[in-house]
Amino acid sequence: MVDNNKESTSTVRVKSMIEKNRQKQSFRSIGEKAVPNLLLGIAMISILTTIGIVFVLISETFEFFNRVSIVEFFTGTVLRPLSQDPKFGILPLINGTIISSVIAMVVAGPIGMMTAIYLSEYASDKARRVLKPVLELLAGIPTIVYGFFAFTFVTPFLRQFIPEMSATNILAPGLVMGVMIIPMIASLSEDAMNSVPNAMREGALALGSTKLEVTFKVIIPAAFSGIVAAFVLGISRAVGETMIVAIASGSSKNFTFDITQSMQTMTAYVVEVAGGDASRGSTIYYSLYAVAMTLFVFTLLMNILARYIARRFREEY
Amino acid sequence: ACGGDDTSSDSGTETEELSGSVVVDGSGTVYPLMARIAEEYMVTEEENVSVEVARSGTSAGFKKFLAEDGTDFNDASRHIKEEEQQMADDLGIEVKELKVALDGLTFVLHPDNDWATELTEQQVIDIFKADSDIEKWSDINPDFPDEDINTYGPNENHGTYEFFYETILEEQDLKADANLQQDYSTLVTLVSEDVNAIGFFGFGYYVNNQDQLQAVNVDFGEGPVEPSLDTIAEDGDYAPFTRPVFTYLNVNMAKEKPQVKDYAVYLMENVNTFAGETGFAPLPEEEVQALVDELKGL
Amino acid sequence: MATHMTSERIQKRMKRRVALNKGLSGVFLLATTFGVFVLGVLFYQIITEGIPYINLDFLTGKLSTNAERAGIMGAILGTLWLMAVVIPVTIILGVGTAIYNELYAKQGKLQTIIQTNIANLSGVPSIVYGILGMTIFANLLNLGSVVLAGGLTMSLLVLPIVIVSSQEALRAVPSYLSEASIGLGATKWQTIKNIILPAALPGILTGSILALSRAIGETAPLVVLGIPALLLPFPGGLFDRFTVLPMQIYYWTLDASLVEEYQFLASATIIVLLVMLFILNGTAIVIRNKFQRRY
Amino acid sequence: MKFVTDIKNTRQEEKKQPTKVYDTKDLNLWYGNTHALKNVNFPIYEKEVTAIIGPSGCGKSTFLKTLNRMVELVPSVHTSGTIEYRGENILDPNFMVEDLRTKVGMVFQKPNPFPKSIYDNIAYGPRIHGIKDRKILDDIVESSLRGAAIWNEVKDRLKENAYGMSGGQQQRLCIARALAIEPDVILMDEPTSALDPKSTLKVEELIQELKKDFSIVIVTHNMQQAARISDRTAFMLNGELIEYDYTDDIFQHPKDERTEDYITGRFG
Amino acid sequence: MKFVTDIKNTRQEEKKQPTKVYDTKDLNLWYGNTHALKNVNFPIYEKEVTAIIGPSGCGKSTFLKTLNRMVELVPSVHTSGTIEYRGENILDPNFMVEDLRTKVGMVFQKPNPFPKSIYDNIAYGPRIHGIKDRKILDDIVESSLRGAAIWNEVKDRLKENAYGMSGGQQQRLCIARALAIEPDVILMDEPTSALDPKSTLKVEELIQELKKDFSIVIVTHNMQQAARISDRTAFMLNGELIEYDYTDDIFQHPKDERTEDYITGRFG
Ligand SMILES: Nc1ncnc2c1ncn2[C@@H]1O[C@H](COP(=O)(O)OP(=O)(O)OP(=O)(O)O)[C@@H](O)[C@H]1O
Ligand SMILES: Nc1ncnc2c1ncn2[C@@H]1O[C@H](COP(=O)(O)OP(=O)(O)OP(=O)(O)O)[C@@H](O)[C@H]1O
Ligand SMILES: [Mg+2]
Ligand SMILES: [Mg+2]
Ligand SMILES: O=P([O-])([O-])[O-]
Repeated sequence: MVDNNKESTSTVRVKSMIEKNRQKQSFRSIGEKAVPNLLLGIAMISILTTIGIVFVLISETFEFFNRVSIVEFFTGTVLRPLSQDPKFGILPLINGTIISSVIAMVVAGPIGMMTAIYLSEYASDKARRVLKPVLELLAGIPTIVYGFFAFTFVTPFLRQFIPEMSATNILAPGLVMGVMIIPMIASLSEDAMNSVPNAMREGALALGSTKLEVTFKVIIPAAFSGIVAAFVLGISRAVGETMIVAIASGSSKNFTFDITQSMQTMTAYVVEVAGGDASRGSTIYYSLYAVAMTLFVFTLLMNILARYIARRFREEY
Repeated sequence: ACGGDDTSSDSGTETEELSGSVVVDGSGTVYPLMARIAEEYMVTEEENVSVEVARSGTSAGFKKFLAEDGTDFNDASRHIKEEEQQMADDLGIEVKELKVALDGLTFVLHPDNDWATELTEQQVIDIFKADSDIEKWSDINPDFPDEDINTYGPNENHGTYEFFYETILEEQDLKADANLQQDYSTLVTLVSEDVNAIGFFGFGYYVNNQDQLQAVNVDFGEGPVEPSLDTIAEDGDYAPFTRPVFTYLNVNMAKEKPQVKDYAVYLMENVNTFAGETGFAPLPEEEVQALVDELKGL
Repeated sequence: MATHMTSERIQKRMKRRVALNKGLSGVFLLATTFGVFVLGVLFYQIITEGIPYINLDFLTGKLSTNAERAGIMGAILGTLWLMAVVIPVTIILGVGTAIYNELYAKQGKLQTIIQTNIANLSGVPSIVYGILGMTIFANLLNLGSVVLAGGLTMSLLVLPIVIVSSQEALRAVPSYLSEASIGLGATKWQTIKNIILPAALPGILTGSILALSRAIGETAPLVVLGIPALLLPFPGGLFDRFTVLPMQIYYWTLDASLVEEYQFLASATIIVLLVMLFILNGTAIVIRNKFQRRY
Repeated sequence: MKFVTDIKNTRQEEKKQPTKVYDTKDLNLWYGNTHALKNVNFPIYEKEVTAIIGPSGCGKSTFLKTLNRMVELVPSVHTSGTIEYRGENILDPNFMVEDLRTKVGMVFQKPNPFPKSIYDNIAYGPRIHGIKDRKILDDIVESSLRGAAIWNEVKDRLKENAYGMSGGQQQRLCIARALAIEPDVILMDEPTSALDPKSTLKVEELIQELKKDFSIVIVTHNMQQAARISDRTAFMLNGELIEYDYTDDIFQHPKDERTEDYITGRFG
Repeated sequence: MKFVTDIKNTRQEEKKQPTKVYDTKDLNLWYGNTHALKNVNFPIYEKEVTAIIGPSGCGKSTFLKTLNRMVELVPSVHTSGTIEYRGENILDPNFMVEDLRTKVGMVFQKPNPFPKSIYDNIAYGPRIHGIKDRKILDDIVESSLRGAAIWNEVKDRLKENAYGMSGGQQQRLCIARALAIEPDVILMDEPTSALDPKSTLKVEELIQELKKDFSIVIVTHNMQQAARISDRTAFMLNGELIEYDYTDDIFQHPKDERTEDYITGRFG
């Protein structure tokens, strides 16, 4: 079954050809050396830009705090950047940011979680194949569209039930932001639940558990860190969301807790100021960096926290 | 964009075909008028010149105008301020003020508001002023609803704010809870959906939204005056709240870039044509013609 | 062994447990369809408002202050130009960095820090990138709000996403494939070029397309860059001023108080933007399915 | 290997047919279009160890999982035929699987404790069945762990996570977990294949112990193991039950040629 | 089982010691802190089949992968001792691994064809070594596929993707791929463990054929297989080489008790 003639003829040829090629194969060593260096160069660009981001933010923020005391910035409840007598208290923005994020999470948390449970534990393959792309679609819609939706549809709709609600308010964008975040929470939590080995499910089912018990007593505890990480990332996303609030929550710098009123978030402040007066050198210009830096640090901390939780509390199975 | 073929050589007025860009920023009040003219210019006159119109507000616009490589025009709903003029001098920018039209500062209400449609000048001022006795509608007249008055207006980026603050309030502070916004559209929506609202902005934003808003007829001492193109015109009855609106030209740019000068001339030749349709009262022809001649001479 | 599992008790409970399971599974399904429902409402609203305004003139016309004449060709071209910058920059930088990180870099503390940093950057709000773009491209390099500045800003924004997803795609190539190649005496780069990259390509493409669609839909960074509200000429090069579909939607939403029809133009523009995104995402899904791992 | 010979002796004595726990009749099972079990007829007797052997993919695990309907977790599965458990057909869709699985415990190839404490692992089953009383739970935990011959090793660390234990301990913990709800039958799918020789020996001894109280079905790929611990052995091939008999007979006088081929190591 | 006996005969005749291809001396290997190979001394002879057996985790694959330095793909690996291949110490950091791996082919446990056409799979090796000529490549593809006894099955579908083949065909394709660069030694890591009995037989027959031209080292967990096809067998346990001898001797008169325990199925 082995054609020996054929093989022996080519044996001599191939072996020696390879041998010969190997001698003169400097071209390979060039590729071997050049490519990693080229790639290193490219990687350095990426890495340097990331360092650049931090550097720009820090240096300009520093300039801002030369002009406005850091204490006033972080404790002031009055934000009047454009006034003759400007005040740069960031608390109204932080307040607006927290409130909108809380509203978003109140929507996205439970619904996202239940969606994850359904997709991971209950849905048939077919249902999952239909529902997941729809959720992905929801996640892929540009936020400007959500902003438009919040402003032209959700607010007018809500005002039928809450007549005293303002035309720009934090509630509608918060709710819409929640819808936007559902897919993220759902899919990350589902990933976490999916990565609990089937052996756990089988073990529990074999003891006579219902699916519900398996989910709540075994799967969710086992995937808990992943689920918490999903929530933290969801919050971070809500905090960083810009266009929905910029369009639908107006630009009042009220320090209030009334969710039917207009409030401004950190992100919306940046849009307002940069869209209007962003001429270099003014204090208000530098305030952009201070706010952006606050946002950056906040989301960074959230991301690190999420990562830490996911790693530190990862169950070993 | 498409460049190449010589489309304007037959017009005879120019020796060379113009291209390049003209950058306009500034007043949101004047924006509709300026955008309208810019579009007309690009569509009918100079295809290859790009006139970009932004509207970050008068004050914000001046900051972009008074900078190296700044904008070519700055639309303004108030006069240039002394410190701004000073800055221009420091930078060596020669600034030319072009008065383009008249605008009436209009106070607007929710359409269902049937009590405050006529107010005196003083009442209007008291409603917005920081330390006044008027907090509720009923503070003006016990027959009015016992509800808080919600005040709205453009933020400090805007000339409209400054005109109101400097000329009408005579530099007394606005109420601290006044809802000041960057975008006029937001203001329109806010007022149109708040029965207890009163807001102010240029006449143009009112005429375009008459179905959602009603204007306050202001009594300057001789009976209530409704703001309209006629009353806000020069020497009209609405005069106390009428203000000229401008665009400021960077003359250095006009000298440097032929398209800027050309556009400036076109602009002044056509302002009166488009003023009415965008909600402004036109200026006397002679006044405009004088500016056209000055510009041609640059 | 003592008996604790007395049968009647367990039987009684069992029925309750099974019923509860059934009931809640319905609730979970309901929650899952909530997203679908909202999507439906959103589409319904946008389509009923926007469809009547979509016609050839709208798609190919220039911008105008007159709602009847307004067209979005400029914004469509601007979006395409933006892609023309974002695609090469992110693919070269993103995939190059991913290959280096995943296949060449020595694992160590520094590498971990870099990896974490990149992953964290993908969670930084887009508005922060806008500020960065404004500082570097508009202010320092004095590019103004031109295609190149917008494109580079967007590239920065999606770069971490491309890097992370490409690294994942590279990692997903089973090690036995590269082992087979190395076992034949292939060098590292030969293995990468001939085996790993082709196998990871669908994953890399899918990730890149999704990142690209993110770049197309983003608005906030461009607002910060100061895109003008009225811009008639079509962009024709990297140094031309431009606008994109989301900016057009933004301005028309804001200006709905100036001219009522602007809201409908915004809806029509949203439809165009969504169609573009669906085509892109659809392509990603097709690629993912067609080249689904055959190993 | 003392205990092995002991068993063989007892086994001979018991050759009077005991009660059937399960009676499988004409069972067919498909995964989608794959016909994984073909006309299987397979009784299982009370308080015996029944071993199932056969090459990889022959359907051993599938059959085992059919006995507590865990096989249904694969959505494409469908079956024909009947499996009677204590006289009731468990394949009847109205049969409540939770009930069945409470009575039929299962031990898997890879030890799969829950990522909880040792105590909570054992208490899991009783708790879902509504037993909340701490004293009773303590009782159950202790007796189950004793039953699985692991009490002495873990009694001082009941609060520790189960994943801190060795593989062999984990497997015995899983057996204890199954014992905690006092099953009637215990199904085991290659329970020692992930274990080292010493742990294997312990589990094998344990199975011998458990036989006194439970009926045990065990799948194994280790023929020596089947020979050591089972009373009866079934040989499967390609989804068919080729031969089923007393273990001694199967290993010493296989009737089917394929059984012989397999036992002598011609394939696998 | 005709061919098995045939081989046994030839093997006896060959008992004159042939040339050593490899000579491993005092090899130690660590994965990080795990000491995976302990003082291994292990010669490998030309044109013989050397089998390595031992329980899971004993270091069989690790040793095999050390022979072509593939083990270095795990970054934490470090070694001591020497492995001489044809007189040169391949563990010397200056030794060019690509060279070594060109001469030492490898076949893995799971068939791992590239996701390319059958033709391109075979041509891959020659191509990376600079052979571009289409005619020569055609030649190589044919002779390698013939050498791996699969030519007739695939000659009409050379352009088709390799993943359309059965597992057994894929494994022979992988062998053909290794043959295409005409190695000196072929290392095989449980090459039949993922295959059905029929394909296993084919591959075993092929190994017998290949022995004429190549030196073969094969790791297997199937002792019958080692007995059937190898000339010498090494038994490893916990990273140590316990016993290494002619296959007949190992299986019939193991010197070490642990070897005997393993061969008689006491563990694994
Ligand atoms: N989830 C599944 N989907 C489709 N086919 C399956 C599935 N599980 C098993 N099969 C098929 O059913 C047949 C029997 O599989 P089963 O797992 O019962 O074999 P086994 O005897 O337990 O093998 P092993 O010894 O490898 O565990 C095999 O052909 C297998 O490919
Ligand atoms: N990449 C690795 N990193 C760390 N330890 C490893 C790695 N690969 C193998 N080991 C360890 O080295 C030892 C030997 O493993 P090896 O894979 O060589 O065993 P084997 O005899 O081939 O086993 P099997 O029969 O299961 O394939 C084991 O203890 C294993 O845990
Ligand atoms: Mg199995
Ligand atoms: Mg191995
Ligand atoms: O936008 P303004 O006209 O108020 O500056």
